Amino acid sequence: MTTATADEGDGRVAARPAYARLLSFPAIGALIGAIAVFVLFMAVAPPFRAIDNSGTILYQASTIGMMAVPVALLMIGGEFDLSAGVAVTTAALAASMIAWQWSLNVWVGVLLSLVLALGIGWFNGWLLQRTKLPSFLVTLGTFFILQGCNLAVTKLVAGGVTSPRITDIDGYDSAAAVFASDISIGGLHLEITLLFWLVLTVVAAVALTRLRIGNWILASGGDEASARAVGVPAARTKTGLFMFVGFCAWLLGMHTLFNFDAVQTNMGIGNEFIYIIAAVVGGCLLTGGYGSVAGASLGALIYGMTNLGITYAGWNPDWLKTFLGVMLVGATLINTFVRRQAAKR
Amino acid sequence: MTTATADEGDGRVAARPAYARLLSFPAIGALIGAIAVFVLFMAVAPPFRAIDNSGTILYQASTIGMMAVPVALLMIGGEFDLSAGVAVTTAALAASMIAWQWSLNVWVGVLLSLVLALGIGWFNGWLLQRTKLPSFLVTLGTFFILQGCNLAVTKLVAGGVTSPRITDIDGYDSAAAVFASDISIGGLHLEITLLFWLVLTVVAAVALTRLRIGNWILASGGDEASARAVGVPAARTKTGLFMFVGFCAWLLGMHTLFNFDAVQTNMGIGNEFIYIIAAVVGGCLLTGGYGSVAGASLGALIYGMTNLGITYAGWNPDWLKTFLGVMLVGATLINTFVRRQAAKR
Amino acid sequence: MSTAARRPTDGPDGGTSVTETVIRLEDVGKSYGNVRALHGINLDVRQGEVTCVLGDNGAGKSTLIKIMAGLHDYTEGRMLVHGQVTHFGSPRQALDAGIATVYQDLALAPLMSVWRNFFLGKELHGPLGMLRVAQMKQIADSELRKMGIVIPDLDRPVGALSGGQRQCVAIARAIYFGAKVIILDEPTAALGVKQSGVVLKYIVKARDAGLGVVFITHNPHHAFLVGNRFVVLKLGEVSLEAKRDHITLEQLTGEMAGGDELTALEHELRDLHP
Amino acid sequence: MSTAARRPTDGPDGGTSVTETVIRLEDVGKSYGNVRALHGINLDVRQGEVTCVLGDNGAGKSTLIKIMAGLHDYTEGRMLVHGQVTHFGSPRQALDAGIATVYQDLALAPLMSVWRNFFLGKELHGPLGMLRVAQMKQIADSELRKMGIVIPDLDRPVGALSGGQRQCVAIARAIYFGAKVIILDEPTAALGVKQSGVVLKYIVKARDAGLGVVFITHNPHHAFLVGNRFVVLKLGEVSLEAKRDHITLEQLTGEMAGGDELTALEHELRDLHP
Amino acid sequence: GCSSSGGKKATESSAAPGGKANTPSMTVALVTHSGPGDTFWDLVRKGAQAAAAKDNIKLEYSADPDGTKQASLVQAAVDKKVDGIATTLAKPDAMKGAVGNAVKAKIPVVGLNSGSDVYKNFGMIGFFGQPEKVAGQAVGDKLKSAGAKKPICIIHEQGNVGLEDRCNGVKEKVPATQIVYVNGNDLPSVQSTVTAKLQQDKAIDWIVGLNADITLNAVKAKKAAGSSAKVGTFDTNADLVKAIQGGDVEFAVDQQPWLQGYLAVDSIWLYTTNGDTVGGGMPTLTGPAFVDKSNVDAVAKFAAAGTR
Ligand SMILES: Nc1ncnc2c1ncn2[C@@H]1O[C@H](COP(=O)(O)OP(=O)(O)OP(=O)(O)O)[C@@H](O)[C@H]1O
Ligand SMILES: Nc1ncnc2c1ncn2[C@@H]1O[C@H](COP(=O)(O)OP(=O)(O)OP(=O)(O)O)[C@@H](O)[C@H]1O
Ligand SMILES: [Mg+2]
Ligand SMILES: [Mg+2]
Repeated sequence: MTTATADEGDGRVAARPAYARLLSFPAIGALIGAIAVFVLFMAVAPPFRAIDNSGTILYQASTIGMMAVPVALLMIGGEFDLSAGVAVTTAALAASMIAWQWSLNVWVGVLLSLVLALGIGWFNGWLLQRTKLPSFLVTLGTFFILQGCNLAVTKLVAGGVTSPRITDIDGYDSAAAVFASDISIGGLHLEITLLFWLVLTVVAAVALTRLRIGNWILASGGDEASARAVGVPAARTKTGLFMFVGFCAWLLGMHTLFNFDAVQTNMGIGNEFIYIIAAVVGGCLLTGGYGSVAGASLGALIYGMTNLGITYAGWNPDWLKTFLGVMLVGATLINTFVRRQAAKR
Repeated sequence: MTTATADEGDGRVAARPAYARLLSFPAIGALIGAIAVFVLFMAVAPPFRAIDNSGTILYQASTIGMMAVPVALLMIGGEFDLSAGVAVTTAALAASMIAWQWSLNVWVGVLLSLVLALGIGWFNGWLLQRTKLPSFLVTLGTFFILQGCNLAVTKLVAGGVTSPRITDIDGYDSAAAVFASDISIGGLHLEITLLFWLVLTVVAAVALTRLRIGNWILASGGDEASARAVGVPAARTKTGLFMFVGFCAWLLGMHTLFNFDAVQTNMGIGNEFIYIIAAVVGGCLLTGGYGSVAGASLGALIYGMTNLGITYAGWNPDWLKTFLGVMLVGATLINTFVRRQAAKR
Repeated sequence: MSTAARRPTDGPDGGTSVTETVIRLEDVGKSYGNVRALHGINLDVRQGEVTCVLGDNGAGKSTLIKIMAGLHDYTEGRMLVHGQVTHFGSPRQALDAGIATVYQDLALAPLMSVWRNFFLGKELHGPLGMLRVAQMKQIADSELRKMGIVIPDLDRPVGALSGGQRQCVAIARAIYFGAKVIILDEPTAALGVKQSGVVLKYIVKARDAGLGVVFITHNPHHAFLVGNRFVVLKLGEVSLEAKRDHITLEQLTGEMAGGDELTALEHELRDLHP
Repeated sequence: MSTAARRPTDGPDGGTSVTETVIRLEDVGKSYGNVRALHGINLDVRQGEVTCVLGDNGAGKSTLIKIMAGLHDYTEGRMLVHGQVTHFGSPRQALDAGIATVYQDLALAPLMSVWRNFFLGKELHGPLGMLRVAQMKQIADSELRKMGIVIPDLDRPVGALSGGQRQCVAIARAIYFGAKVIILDEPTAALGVKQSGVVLKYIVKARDAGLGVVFITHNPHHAFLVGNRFVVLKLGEVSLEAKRDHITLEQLTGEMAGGDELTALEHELRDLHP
Repeated sequence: GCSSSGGKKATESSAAPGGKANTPSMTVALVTHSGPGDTFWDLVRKGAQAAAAKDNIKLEYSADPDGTKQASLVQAAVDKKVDGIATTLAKPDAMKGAVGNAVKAKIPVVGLNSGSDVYKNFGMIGFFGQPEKVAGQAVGDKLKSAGAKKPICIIHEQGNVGLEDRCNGVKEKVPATQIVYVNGNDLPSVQSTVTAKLQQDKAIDWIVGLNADITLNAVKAKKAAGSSAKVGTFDTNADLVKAIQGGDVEFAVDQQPWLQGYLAVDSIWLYTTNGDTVGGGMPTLTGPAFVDKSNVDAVAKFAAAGTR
């Protein structure tokens, strides 16, 4: 009769093969999904192959990715933010209108807009805690409120539905250099948003996997009651996440403002779902507690590649959405399949 | 020392006061929210008081409510359907194009369209079971695919983005009488959708609370693994719910087609969220397993009253969305507050 | 330490009446990814007998019963139900084969009311599928009362019950709906002395009614009170299998605790005591 | 039946050394809506003592400890912590006051890995909040091994552990991080004989280190092995409070089972036995 | 069963366009700010396709209502090295960069529909369309001369610059004009919102819709509300032409979308094959022209064929 005690170890565990270890990296599924989409378009769309053109794809992916990162973090923390799309426009409108209305230095507008964007995030978090409503509803409220404010305030201040021009206000050039510069390497043209995107991805990924706050985010999303019971400040963690969404919305808003010099009041509506889609395609659970930042960024890349790839391939644009739907589900299936294989090893 | 055994009953339970029993009826919160919105607009908007005008509000509420009912049932069963909005358009387009393309009797198109709508629901359910992806993603895929098909197929068949006219095809009049009739009682003008809405609400409410299938829906949404473990056919239940969404989408699609005689291919996009909003405002949990059909219908009424009430009140339309956001969150807060009070009694 | 044979004896037992084997496992094993939770399990579940499965935490008891309940499929060996090699595709199939299970992690929908949970999947209904609500409430209430549990408001969600009350709902349900085989995964763990006694009594009653019972527990006293046959699992393998006549409570306890550790502990604790 | 006084004695105990009262409950009660789960509870938790709380299912044990742990607020009476009337607003405040709790329903995030759960809320971190992952894994591993639990892959999510293994993670964590008072809600319910022994040993060690321990259990044997003071709850009220010297195991068991029911049951079962 | 009336059999297919140019094949990208399935833009696209078919051009159509994404689509066309680009400038600031890149890459670019005031600064070779505000003012004048006291102007997409400009134009001429926002993707919602507005303010005497579908819906709403307001609209389609004939709608401002698409593509062909610049450095206006009872019959035939 076996007399092995548990102390001697559990002989039932087989060593995991090296490739299984690789597969268990959470973003690997999204990576393989992204590669599949990439290979597909490389095959069918000749302009896709030109390295110079990847700047266009990366630009679109980066503007989605900059928001997909905080939205994914928030989803891992168990909450949604439906106001993420319009908050970008709010930030841009606020910066331009503050500077223009009182003829201030552009930077004053930029900084006050940051305060506003963080304030919106904080407000979302506060309302969530106070009302104990699901964040879907709370941020839906913020979404509508901001949408109305964007339109009404702009009409009041600027008299139209476009933000006033600020190109000739002091500080414009330095702000544009910070938020909307670009470089060309050979024929490859890269916008600064790519840098923002990469930095945000790395910072958020490190925070999630290697910092204490990451542990708190995972726990708050996985089981809020349990997290609170062992002393995790779940409320503050979540408010912090909403404010991070606010910060990224501000950053993207500033880029939009200084890259295009003016913004329309109805921009950004609907983008909140593209961010959520990117996060989910990248493997984040809608129910919270699981996901990866790198995955969300890859989700943004998949979305960007698919969207432009269809154009590059010259497919009938009538079917655009159909292709998009098939590709998204396809990429997610690959992602899920890979993760399941990983779990099986 | 007390020697009471449990068999003698638990002396710790106070009798619930009668009003607490009333309060524990799940839709009561939504009802009070609806009354609050109603009273507000009665106070501020004189045209709101005219009984004749309530037909307009009820019409809007009914077209939302007809879909909010199945969407709520699906949410209680733990799943989303993002394709609910475009499926309405798909049904309408299919019916008109089938009849027109082959010059068939309108009723043939209507019935084949029903088959198609049920098929879409079945497909959603099947894909969900097969891929084991979250329904958010699966139906997002269907959403995009249908959107593309609506446009591309209509262009192929009708050569434009509007469905072909079917007013002079056989059977049009009888179909219009069934799907798009209305009656006037005094000055009050009521569309048949009101009847559809009420019947759907009653049928779904009875099914949820009084039929076996309702038990299965609640269990599948509350804890699918547990439900399966005790032998509930969760997969079939969910597929059935998707098909019910398909059925209601067809019904609303038929009304739209015969009331407006033609539909555009881009109709319905975005409505899926209005349906979800109505369900959530009415007290359905996003995570499934809890909610009420009557609540969802009241949520639709709240949405309709708010949306039109703002117009009746003549408030500055620039702020429309802001008002809408504030009112929705307000109504939901009242709802939640009432339910919490009920739980405390 | 034990004198019992390592394989189940296939012939009829001496002493008890001839019983039919409902479920037979032959060299069954199951892996979760790289974890081999079970390996080489041979086991017979017979009508009119209580088979107790004991073992350390993580020994694989729950995995074993989940295979029999159709929740997981096995990856090695074969399972015979009524003599037929069977792979259950879903718990429904196991239920249809007459195997009812009370899971350790409960299988109740927390937001649903007590009576709805009680009848979940076995609703009483009249014409058109209309639920017989009053009747169902009344049955649920009386069945729970029989176990010594009074839940005053059966419309309360199960999530608001205490841990033990929830356990009782699950057990009462499985027993009420009867079956050929009842599998109970640590039913008494969360229960008080009295409720445990009631459950044990039910087990005996079920056995005497000719059902096969699989009873998983950590409590050798409970096992010894009702078991006909004892299987001890260790690290996913059978380390002891014995009939009641061939083993004493002390041997059973010793086998579970890994020898004399427990007695040593008891002495140790007594010494430590102020 | 019992000879103990119904109220705690306020003066120093004869026999044991003078101990400080950390938590004192005075006529505390708690209602959930129309359910009055607790009423008129008087209880002292002292340093260097194990207070055992026993009682039927639904008697209010978990409710009692949730009040002390800051998870629920009480609705009647008052709670003194270190002599101060206290209402905990959150579990964090209770933790800060030195009260650590192992809940019956666990408080682990199921999708998080074992080591992350072990250190949740008490992460070891270096500069900039960088987690010391290797060190944390190593500590979690060794603490779990001490309890006789070997989890080979600490990166596995807690949800994939067996019921008892999960319980051990929660207990090991509470003990490792120490506190002035440790509250354990049925820690041994899901545990095997050996693991239960280890937990009991830990309880004694914690007591001897001067901590106050509140130990909730259904098992009078376990309670009697380690308890200094026994409180039996019935229908939300204290039905017995006694010091160890004033009570025997038999009395305790009897009180819990509602008199002689248990012995009757045992006889009944024996008679039924084939 | 088969229908004895109506259906496809009863609808004449429009005549195929005539001959085809024998110039070398080229590729032209048409990038608009249309949402999917918009009737107006479908006409623009058909016009462009007609020109493309005639000029031996491969037309690549794409659209996105979001300014930055529309710019990406133009950029993608530049990346693909097409031979010409026609694009709308509804959000000129967003489009500036991408159009600049196209000009830099020596791709001829023409503007259409919106952006008449900026197209030249961007280095485009021509423009075909109707300044929205001017069209709005024209409608305003028409209302004023018809004695309108209290018109409403229905915007079916909140915050859309072009739509706001149209209503602002009306408002400049008739300051009592009120704006009503509706959800343009939901027919019942449009109808009930407009009905509600008419019920709220009985003094409303004119309704201005900004596209044909919305306007037809407003006609229904008018009937439901029992209002006697008159209806005018921007843009036409086959059903709207019938409504003008039937007297439900008084007039439509026609900016000839089919023509916009046709001219935009054709002008690129002319520029490439012959160096012509249509408009001679000035925007070519395709509107505003009014369609009303007096001239509707001339338009009706083409509307039915789907080119007006
Ligand atoms: N959230 C809640 N809402 C309403 N009633 C509750 C809630 N939690 C517990 N109760 C009720 O309060 C009473 C005491 O519950 P408690 O969980 O404290 O019992 P317990 O003594 O821990 O039982 P067990 O031994 O079964 O764990 C029970 O009747 C239970 O149904
Ligand atoms: N879903 C799963 N994925 C991976 N490993 C699992 C899974 N479920 C169980 N295991 C592992 O399989 C082994 C056996 O688990 P099982 O739940 O059968 O134990 P048990 O005997 O029921 O223990 P306990 O008495 O603690 O309930 C354990 O090591 C456990 O960690
Ligand atoms: Mg187990
Ligand atoms: Mg308890």
